[in-house]
Amino acid sequence: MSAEANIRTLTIDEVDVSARADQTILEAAREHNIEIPTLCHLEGLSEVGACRLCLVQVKGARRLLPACVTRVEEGMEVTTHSPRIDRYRTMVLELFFAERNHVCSVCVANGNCELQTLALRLGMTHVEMPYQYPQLPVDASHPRFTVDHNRCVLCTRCVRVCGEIEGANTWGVMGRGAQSLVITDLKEPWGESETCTSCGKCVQVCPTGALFEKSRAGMRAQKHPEFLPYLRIMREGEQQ
Amino acid sequence: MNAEELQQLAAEARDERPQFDYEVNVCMGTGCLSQHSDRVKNALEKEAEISGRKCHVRRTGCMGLCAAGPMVLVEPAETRYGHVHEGDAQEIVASLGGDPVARLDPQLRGYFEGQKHVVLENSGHIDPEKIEEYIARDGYEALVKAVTEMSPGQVIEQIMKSGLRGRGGGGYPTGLKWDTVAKVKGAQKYVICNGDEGDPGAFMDRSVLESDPQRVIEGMAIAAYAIGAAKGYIYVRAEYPLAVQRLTVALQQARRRGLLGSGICETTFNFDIDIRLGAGAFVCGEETALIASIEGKRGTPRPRPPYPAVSGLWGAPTLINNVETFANVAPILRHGGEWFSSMGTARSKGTKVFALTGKIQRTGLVEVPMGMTLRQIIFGIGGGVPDGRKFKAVQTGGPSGGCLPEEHLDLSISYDALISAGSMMGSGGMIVMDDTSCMVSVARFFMEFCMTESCGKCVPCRAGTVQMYELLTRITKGVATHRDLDRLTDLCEVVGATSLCGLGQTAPNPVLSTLRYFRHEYLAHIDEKRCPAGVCEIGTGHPADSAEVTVAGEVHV
Amino acid sequence: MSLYAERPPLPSDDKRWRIVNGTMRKHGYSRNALIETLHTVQSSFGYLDEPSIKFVAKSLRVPLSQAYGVVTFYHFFSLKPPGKHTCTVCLGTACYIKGSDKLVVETEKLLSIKAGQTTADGEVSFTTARCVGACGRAPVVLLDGELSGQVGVAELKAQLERWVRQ
Amino acid sequence: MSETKTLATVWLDGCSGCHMSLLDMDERLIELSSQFSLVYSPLVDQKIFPDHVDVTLVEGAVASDDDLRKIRKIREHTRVLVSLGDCALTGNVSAMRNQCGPGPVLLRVYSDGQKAPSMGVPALLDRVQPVHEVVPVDVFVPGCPPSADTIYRVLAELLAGRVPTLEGVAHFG
Repeated sequence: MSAEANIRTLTIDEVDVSARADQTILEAAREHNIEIPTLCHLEGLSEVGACRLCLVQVKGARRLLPACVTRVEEGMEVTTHSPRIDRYRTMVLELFFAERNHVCSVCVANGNCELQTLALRLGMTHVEMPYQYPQLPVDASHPRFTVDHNRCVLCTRCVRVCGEIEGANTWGVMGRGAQSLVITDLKEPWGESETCTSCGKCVQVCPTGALFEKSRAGMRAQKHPEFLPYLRIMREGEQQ
Repeated sequence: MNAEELQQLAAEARDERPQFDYEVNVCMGTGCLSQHSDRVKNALEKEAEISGRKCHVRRTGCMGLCAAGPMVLVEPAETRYGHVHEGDAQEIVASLGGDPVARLDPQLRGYFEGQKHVVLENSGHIDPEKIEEYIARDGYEALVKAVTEMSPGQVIEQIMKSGLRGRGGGGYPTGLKWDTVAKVKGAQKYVICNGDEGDPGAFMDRSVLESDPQRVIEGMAIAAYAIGAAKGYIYVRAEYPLAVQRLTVALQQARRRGLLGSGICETTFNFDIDIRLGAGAFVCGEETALIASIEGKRGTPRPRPPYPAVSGLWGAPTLINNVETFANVAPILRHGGEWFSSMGTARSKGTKVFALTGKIQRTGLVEVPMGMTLRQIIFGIGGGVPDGRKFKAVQTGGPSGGCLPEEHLDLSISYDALISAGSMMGSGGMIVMDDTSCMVSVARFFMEFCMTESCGKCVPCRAGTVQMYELLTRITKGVATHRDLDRLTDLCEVVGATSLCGLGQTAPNPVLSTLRYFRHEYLAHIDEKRCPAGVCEIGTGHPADSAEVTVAGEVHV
Repeated sequence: MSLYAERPPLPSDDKRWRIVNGTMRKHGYSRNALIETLHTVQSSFGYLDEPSIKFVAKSLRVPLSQAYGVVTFYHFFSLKPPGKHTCTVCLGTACYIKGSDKLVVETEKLLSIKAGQTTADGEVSFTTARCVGACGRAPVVLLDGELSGQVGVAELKAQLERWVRQ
Repeated sequence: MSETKTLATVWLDGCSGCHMSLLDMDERLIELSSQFSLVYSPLVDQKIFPDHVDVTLVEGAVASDDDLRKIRKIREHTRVLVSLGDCALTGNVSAMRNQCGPGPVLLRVYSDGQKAPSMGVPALLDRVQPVHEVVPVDVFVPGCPPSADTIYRVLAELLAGRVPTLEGVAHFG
């Protein structure tokens, strides 16, 4: 197949854009510096399409589509921002803030939190919905890391990195609906996990203060998920 | 088995019948069994033997009118009895050939007149655990015809012509779905029968599986032939043990007769079916979640596309249809697509089975041609609302549907008419409510359902349903404000527009439809602190008693 | 030492483990058989506990976290042993419209437990169901698995009192 | 130049950090004081909330019955109500007790066998609420505390007769 046959041209926010046929709307947009907010997406991990923040309008589609999993098509007309989409995104973000206990001022991730940053970027100045204040545990049994379920947004990045990159499958999700929790093994204390390799990848990819390194808890520690794509490329290179 | 053998078998099975002058069918579906219809059957058998009459007592599946169980059907006279007890057996046997036992006829006629049985044509007439009886009533004729005389394309053409649409809820054209999967290239393809009947208030799939399981198997086999699949799965709720048992027996019998397995009808067509048990998750009715569940995982949906037709079970092209959809397939091939499309409305063809329940005289299963009005079903077949109460609403479509008021009783039923009225066909639950039902409480009931059944993957559904549930609770408690009502409306819009799968996308429907037709009930709770139906326990109206209530209740924007 | 983890031995001599093992063998110890196997464990033992989940997970080479995720996702699976008797009130729409919510309130009052719990003496477990598909007979209650239709509050109370008194 | 407007600031259940941040405006306070007259504030000696106030900045969440009475009265007499800082906006640290209710909190504080006082101190509400859950709020200023720059910007915009937009400027925490 020739290179041209693999190229699709489309418009994103009325800008002409070309992309490879196997790229998603999100990838095409980011390559052209068009910003679409995301939370569960992380380069280097599989997509789950769960946070719904990257929903965009595609002309002709009956529903809004998640940019992270929707492939580009020839002639596609994509709108990433409109009053309606922006309003939905803000409300979705409010739902995140209201469902658990995101107290930014006393959070270890304050200043380095993707959820907090999204609120700033999307202009969410307050939450219209009542906060739920669920009683959720903090597990500090691991010698180096802590999981604070109060800050968890259930993006499952930790679950994916642990299964897809580290291959340990220590992290999983239990329960369903609002009762869902990320767990290690059979919901055992993290420190007693028989599968955890203590590699810390889950901590680096966590977008909020749900997973953090104990030693840097008070230091507004920045996370470093940038290693992922490189790791992936290197591994794929080894396999070839 | 080839066509000749099938005909021979059918003839043999039919020949058995003249040996008997009378056939007494006893319903042994879940509803009647719970009223000990098994004892009725034993008593009838004993009496028949004592009387020495040529009478065959048969176990059958559901006869439809569960409210009048245990039910008995005497053939050839077509006499139906309801509320039959063991003690009635002697009288029934004695009456054979004479006048029916008048005291056992609870005016059943009105219920069956006006119905048109396609899916339920064998229900109540055959023993579900005897494949011969199914074959005697033209069973497997369609499969044999398809496999030996038709090309896969011709089969799909007939299904397309019939205008059959998915009976599980969405109403996607079945022929189109088959065609898509048939055209996708793939060495391995799968057929899945969705028997995860999760809609509370709907039980037609259970009934079909219990009463006529071979029909579903035949439909699946035809589909497999049409799309080129060799393996199928029936996903059944674990809550339906009788259906699972009868299906297991039916599969064994079909295999033994060579109607499943390899080289079906002496052709190269191979197909077999496994049962997979659901484990109590409504969301598994969603295609991609169901697939995840069959793969042994958490039943969480994933974004579509890719659709299962392209990438389904273990990544292979997969066809998923609901039980009732498959049950329609054999008759369509037997009588032709035109025959099917001659029934129903312009865009909704054939018949539909409804589960008529709630505050209605005659509860049970009905099968009617599409296009019948709600009034004809509820007041004609169902006999209207009992106890001299007033009809208030009918709920269709389960947790994804809506509540329609009296003004819509003359709506003629079709997929599109129900949607434009703010409800849905769904799988066919039809729950009638009278003036003792509070519509805000009903909306709250459905929201609680969606909240606990949400898989938790996407935030609008996971957290949005909780928020909506709490707002509805505040309204039923009489502490809500107009600001709460606005929030509720906003949430309905966002959750509907942004949720990942059908569960979340339709979760607001019961709220939206009740807001549309029964807004006055919401306002009565909010403004007058009063529940018009007298269901909600609203306090004294002095919110100052509790500090929390004070904060929530008094503020007007 | 084998490079691949061997399948774990049966947890005990209990014959029921052989039934469980049979289900897994039937499916070729495939990961896909997780839910089917858990069904077998639950029908054999009445519930799933940690050792049994671990045994199944390791036999099928399913990560522990995923096995636990599956068990807790599906409401049919129970992590606690059931009581001697079980009472399940259907909360499907038809049953709800016919007043099954009152049956729940009365049962909770009489047994002094909430839905999903078992009485302290282990006599009665009380659960609710989403819909058992017997809507024509609403409201419906399952007593020790047996379905009763058109159940009134008095009737249900009488049965529960019989169990409690025993 | 427009005429002088009246400004009030209120301290509900918060740490007073937002007020500290207000004072952090330093010399800009002088500039603003020519256009605003501060008619009610914990920083000035005025015990009664005036009948008409143009702008009121509210710090803190609504945590006691006294807070509730105050905020309702303030809303009635204020034209533009500004929720200042995370406690007013989200409940923040004040609302962390909502996970357990006020009981365990009082028990922890009065653990030496004393009873929690019931006279002369406001009763705690069952639930700490953000201000907008109780009364309508016009402007939301996130931050713990909002920076002096943000507060200045808000006040300057209000003076100019505009509704301040803080998108991309002020964040929670």
